[in-house]
Amino acid sequence: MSDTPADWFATPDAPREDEVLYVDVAGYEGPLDLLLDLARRQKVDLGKISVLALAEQYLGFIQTIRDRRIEVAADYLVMAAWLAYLKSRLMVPQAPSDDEPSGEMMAALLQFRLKRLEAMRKAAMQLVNRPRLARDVFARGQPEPVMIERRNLWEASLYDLLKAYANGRERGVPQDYHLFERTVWSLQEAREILTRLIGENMDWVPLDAYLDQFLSDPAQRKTATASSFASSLELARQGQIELRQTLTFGPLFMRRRQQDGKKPS
Amino acid sequence: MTDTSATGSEIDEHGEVGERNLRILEAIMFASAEPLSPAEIAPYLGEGADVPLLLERLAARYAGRGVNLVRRGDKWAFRTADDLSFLLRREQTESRQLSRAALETLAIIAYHQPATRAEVEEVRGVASGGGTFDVLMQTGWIRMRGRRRTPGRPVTYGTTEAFLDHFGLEGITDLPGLEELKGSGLLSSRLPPAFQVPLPFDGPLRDDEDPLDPDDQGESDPVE
Amino acid sequence: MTDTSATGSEIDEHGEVGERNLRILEAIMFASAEPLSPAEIAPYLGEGADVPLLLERLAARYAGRGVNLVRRGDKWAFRTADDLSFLLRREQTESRQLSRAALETLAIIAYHQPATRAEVEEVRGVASGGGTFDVLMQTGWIRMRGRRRTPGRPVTYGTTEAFLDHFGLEGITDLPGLEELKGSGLLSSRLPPAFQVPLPFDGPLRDDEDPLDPDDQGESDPVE
Repeated sequence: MSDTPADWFATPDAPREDEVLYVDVAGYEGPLDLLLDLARRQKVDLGKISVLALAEQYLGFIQTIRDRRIEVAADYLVMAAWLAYLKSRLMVPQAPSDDEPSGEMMAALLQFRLKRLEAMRKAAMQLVNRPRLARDVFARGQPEPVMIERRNLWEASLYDLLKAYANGRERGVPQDYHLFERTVWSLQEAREILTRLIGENMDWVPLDAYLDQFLSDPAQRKTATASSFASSLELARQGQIELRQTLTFGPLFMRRRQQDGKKPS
Repeated sequence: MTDTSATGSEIDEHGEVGERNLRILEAIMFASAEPLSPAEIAPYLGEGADVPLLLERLAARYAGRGVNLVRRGDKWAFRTADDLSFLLRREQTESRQLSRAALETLAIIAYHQPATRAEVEEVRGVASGGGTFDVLMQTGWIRMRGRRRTPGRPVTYGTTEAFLDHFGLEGITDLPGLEELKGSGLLSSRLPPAFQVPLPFDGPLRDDEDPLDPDDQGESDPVE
Repeated sequence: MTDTSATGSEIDEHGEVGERNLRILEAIMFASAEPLSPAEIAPYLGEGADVPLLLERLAARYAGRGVNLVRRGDKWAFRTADDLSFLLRREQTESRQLSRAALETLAIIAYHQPATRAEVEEVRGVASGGGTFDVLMQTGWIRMRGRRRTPGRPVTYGTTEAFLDHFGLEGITDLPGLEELKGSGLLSSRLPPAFQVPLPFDGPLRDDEDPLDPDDQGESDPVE
């Protein structure tokens, strides 16, 4: 679908590529249009045309085109087949046992369709020649449209406002104390610190000694101990270090686990 | 106003209230470029106003003037007088010519409505390119009405108020040559002699039409 | 026509020719998209037509009607009668809720004004979509005050009289302070000691604010 007016109120189009083959019937809008044109050449009222003669003219026309080896659209061939049949029905008297529509009925049908198409063409012409809006007849050139003043009535109470303020500010509070938050050692951090401190040390050293520098800070004491302890269990499980505790609540010793082929010193 | 209207609108419409309503009606109809229905006008007038009667009275006042109040289907609009077209004619709009196929299709839909695409093609004896219907939908002159209750449920087409407005028709029964066509049985889709000759119909859905599917609606709005 | 015009336009304008010209004039004035001057009208009328006189006569006919032919400078046009212009205006009010983000932004602007967008975002801890400020400008509750005298010269926002009106505040300092917010339970009582609620200020530009640039003015008008 095209939006350009140039397309929809078209001046005659250049023939499309696929229509070029049908050049001899390209001027017609289908077989009925062609038949109507042929019928008009009989120069009599459509009710009085010789349908037989018309059928012969049509068949002759199509034959000429085909003789020139020009392809004809299927529509035209279907009509040709039907007209050939009509012709045979008109020329051969109908047998009483014959259930097929008679040649006269078929001819009447064709005449009806031609008359109807012509009537619609005439109607279309009468329609477009009527006094048309914006061509012959005009609406108010400066309409005064109803101005709808759309006003948004915003609803918000003072309570809503204060609640929103309080919520917003409270949500911001933890960010003011981020230093406090930083003092939490994540397991990952603790593990990295511990691995670095133990290094390749194969001697038993208490955890508290390793963490000495951190434990002096009361803000870090708990988190450093708890996270390091948890990380030491994980490192022991992975076989990277060994743990030893000789009595309940006694100091927790740890050392790097000796690797295969390496003797502990 | 409610008090006076209690005395009967017949009297009112010719009295002072009626005169005021006529002024308001005149202003509203003048202000709008598009035809308006009585239902659209009613809110502007006093309660209980007889809008159709007021429209008739206003139309009578403007009869014979340079501007007429005309009926377009269920709606009304001020339009310049037909007979002045020779003075006012604007030629540049002539270039907006519909193709022959589109024009023929429009006429067939107008005279045979409600009509399906297949019915239009049957009359024309040729398959319509989809483009023809699209073009006509874009003009806003035809609309999808519903779906025919037959196998395949084809969409039925009819004309719009914009069609009536554009071609200056009071209603679909105003179509040129309609009586003659009806008399000759050419509006029938059947073989003659057909006993019942259908007339074009742009009213509500008929017995053999279903409403459009919700999906159809997007396509169905004529482009204004 | 040339013959009759020779007998004097004075007579003509009231006779049959005058009546015909009045119809044409009426149609032209109706259909024109713009007010027309006598010189623009003249070519449509019979030779020797007294256009100003015809305009006066047409205007007289429409005086007191729903539509009047009015003069604007040396041009003429149909216009809805002044006393009926109310017909063409309709107000439609729609109640709408502010989004949570908009409400919060508004509240922060109210308390922290004059505040830049960046400052609001810092307090909220969330970047505000541009839409939030647009909506608030539409409410007419916030305005652009000036520009902060810092790099980038960001716009400072504050609240308006309409804001005070809507929320029933006599002045911006009527907004409850920290203790009142705590007392009403809106703010938690276990907030760090450093937590402060600023004293809002909606007075004239401060020392660190410049007036808006002339270019800002277009945007700064809140939509009423």
